[in-house]
Amino acid sequence: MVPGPLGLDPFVWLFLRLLIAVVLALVLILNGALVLIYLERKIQATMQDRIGPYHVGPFGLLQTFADALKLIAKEDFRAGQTDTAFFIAAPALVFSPMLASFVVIPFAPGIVGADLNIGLLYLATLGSMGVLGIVIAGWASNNKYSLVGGLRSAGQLISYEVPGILSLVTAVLVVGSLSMVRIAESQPGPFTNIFVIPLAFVTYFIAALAETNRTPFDLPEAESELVAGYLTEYSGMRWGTMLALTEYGNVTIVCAIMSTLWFGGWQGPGVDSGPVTGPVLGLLWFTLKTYAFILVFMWIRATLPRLRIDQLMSFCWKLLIPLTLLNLAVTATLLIAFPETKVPVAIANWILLGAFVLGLPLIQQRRLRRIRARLRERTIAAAPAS
Amino acid sequence: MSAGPSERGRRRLNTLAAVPDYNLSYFYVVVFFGAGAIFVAALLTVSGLVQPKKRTAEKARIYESGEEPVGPAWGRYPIHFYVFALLFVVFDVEVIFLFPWAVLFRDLGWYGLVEMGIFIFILVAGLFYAWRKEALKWF
Amino acid sequence: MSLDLIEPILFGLLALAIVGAGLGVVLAGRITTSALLMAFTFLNMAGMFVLLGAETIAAFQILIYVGAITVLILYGVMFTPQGPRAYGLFFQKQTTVGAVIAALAALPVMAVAFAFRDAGNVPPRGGDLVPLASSIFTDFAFPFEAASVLLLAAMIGAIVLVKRE
Amino acid sequence: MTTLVPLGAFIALSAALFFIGMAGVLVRRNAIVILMCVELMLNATNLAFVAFSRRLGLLDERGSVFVVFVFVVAAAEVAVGLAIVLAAYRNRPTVDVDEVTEMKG
Repeated sequence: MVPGPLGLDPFVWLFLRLLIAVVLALVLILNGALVLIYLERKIQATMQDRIGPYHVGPFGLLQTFADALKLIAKEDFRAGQTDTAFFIAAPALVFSPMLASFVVIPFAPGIVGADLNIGLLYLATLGSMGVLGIVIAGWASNNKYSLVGGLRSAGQLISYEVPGILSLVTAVLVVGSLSMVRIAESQPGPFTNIFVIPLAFVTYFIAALAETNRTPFDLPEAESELVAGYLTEYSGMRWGTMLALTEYGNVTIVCAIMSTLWFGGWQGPGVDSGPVTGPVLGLLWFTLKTYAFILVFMWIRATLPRLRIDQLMSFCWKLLIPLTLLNLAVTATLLIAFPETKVPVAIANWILLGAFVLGLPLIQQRRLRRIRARLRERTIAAAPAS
Repeated sequence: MSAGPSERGRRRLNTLAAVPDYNLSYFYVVVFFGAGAIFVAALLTVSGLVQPKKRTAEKARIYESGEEPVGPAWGRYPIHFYVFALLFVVFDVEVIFLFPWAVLFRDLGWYGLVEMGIFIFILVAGLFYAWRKEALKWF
Repeated sequence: MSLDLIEPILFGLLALAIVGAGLGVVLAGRITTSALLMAFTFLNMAGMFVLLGAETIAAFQILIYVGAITVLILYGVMFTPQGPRAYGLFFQKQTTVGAVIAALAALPVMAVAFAFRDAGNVPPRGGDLVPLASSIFTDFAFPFEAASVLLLAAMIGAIVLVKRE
Repeated sequence: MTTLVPLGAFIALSAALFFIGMAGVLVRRNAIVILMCVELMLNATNLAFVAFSRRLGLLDERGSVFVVFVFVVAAAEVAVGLAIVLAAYRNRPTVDVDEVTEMKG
């Protein structure tokens, strides 16, 4: 056991540290949700040429706080025909794995809940647990919208988990370790993993958008077609826990994973400067990187329309998964062929990324032409009858 | 994975004391899980204490955009959803082989690469079969 | 005060949860309760693997059993709705015979189980990913390839069964 | 040093779960619950494998390798088993194993 700081007894320090970690994680989630919802509304407003919240507090800063108070004071009734045990268990089932993901995130040099050997595998595992809560929520509500939302959501989440994990494995190939701390430490220079495997980053980014139910993949809660999907029957604070806290918590986690795996996490100028300034600067870099990704998520929400469910599934299974598998194979082959240098991997990855970005419109054009041709044939065939 | 942390990393471990022990690390995980459940329960309890409770027959009904709900939702659904779950399970099993391989693949070299290549090729053949059979269509 | 007894205590709690939830799976009247309790059993079993020092196996256990198989079974439950039925109808005609056979078989095995003793040299906890990988990809290369063929067979078989018109 | 749980306790727990699963397979008539119980039995054997592998010191990691293959088999078994249940359900809307008798000669 390690003696604590300030000469604390190791045994006391052990529990104190655990308590601090749990409280910090909870504060981070609550605070994150409050700040992120405010940011989201302000950014959406700016992009749509509106003002956004401005009544409560200066610049409307206290708006989400007021919303949270309202949610707590709101009645969360439960319809009579719901499946009681499932309905109550679902919010905890989606919240707990999300909270537990924070254990392995390295926030700064030396600041991590627990540096598990299998950190990345652990994160992938917890990501797969979230599906269960959503399916159960959809099933428990005994509502047709909820059930269809739950089924769709399960289909989407489990499908996009595959390319997400495959991209993570590609990053592991380059780094050679599953420990999040080791991964962050392995990218000291300005040449982080993003320069080596950019395609894996792009595929993970797409999968992460889908995993966190963000636009353009927010079908499970599509307000305009499914009311609110699996959330229809949830109201008051039950809804607040399931949607607001969990969604923004998950967004924070995938953005933290991205910044750790591809952008060096807390790495940045000055993290070696001293025992106090080092961690502080590290925390600053980490926060900046993570929030940059979150802002991109919000920008995407303001820009892209929602996909249709069949487009969503075929994009995943027919394009994303073959592409990530190809990327994995190419990366592994080149890493074994040239064990000394990462330059060939980087070149191959940039070429593949270029092919993906340029090829996507071409594939889309061909598909559209085929669909239009089929439609024309059908109208010609139907014309004589009318 | 047996190599210790780097010199720089070790210095940091001494400053802020990461959890050194295997058992303690997972103790943290368990506590975080429990804390999540307790936090949700506490939040809902607090909310339950301050919220109004006026139950009416209308509120107790399932919300389906104002229409009267017809029967329970637990009816028969088309089973092509199942194909995606099935494919996912197969690729999930692939993942449990990929993770150990990714950590060790430098030492395994070409031998391991060919092994994994064959494995993935066979699974991709299955994916291709599903594609041909139009099982990847979502109606 | 120290953490000496934490392992036996955790073992006791996990064992209680596993046996209780396992019995719940068998005895629960609602199939959804059975499914949820099954997932709970798997989760606790992962805790048991962690206690044994096999963290990788524990992660795989959650990834496969909780993340994949439980979802598959929930899909199965959703696609085969049953009308309201009496609780008793969920059990077979030979319930007593089956229970007695299981109990009779269990007793001697449970008695023998406690006879196993540790070998003394307990390996260090955790870090089992690398030895696992080196075993799979060297000594067990053939079963590994056979596994892919098994998965392919399962995939094709299930698609044929489901897609049949 | 923490007190170790004896190997026998793990094996006994594994046996207990195995027989609970076996009782479930013998007793229940809902096909999906029977599949769940088979999964419980497989999981019980996994516990025994891991316990022997970690504590007996004879097999190093090979017991754990076996567990990985059990995962593969379990996934394949559930996938095909549920597909059969769903296909049978389509012919006749029941998951009662006593009522599904079409395969009888």
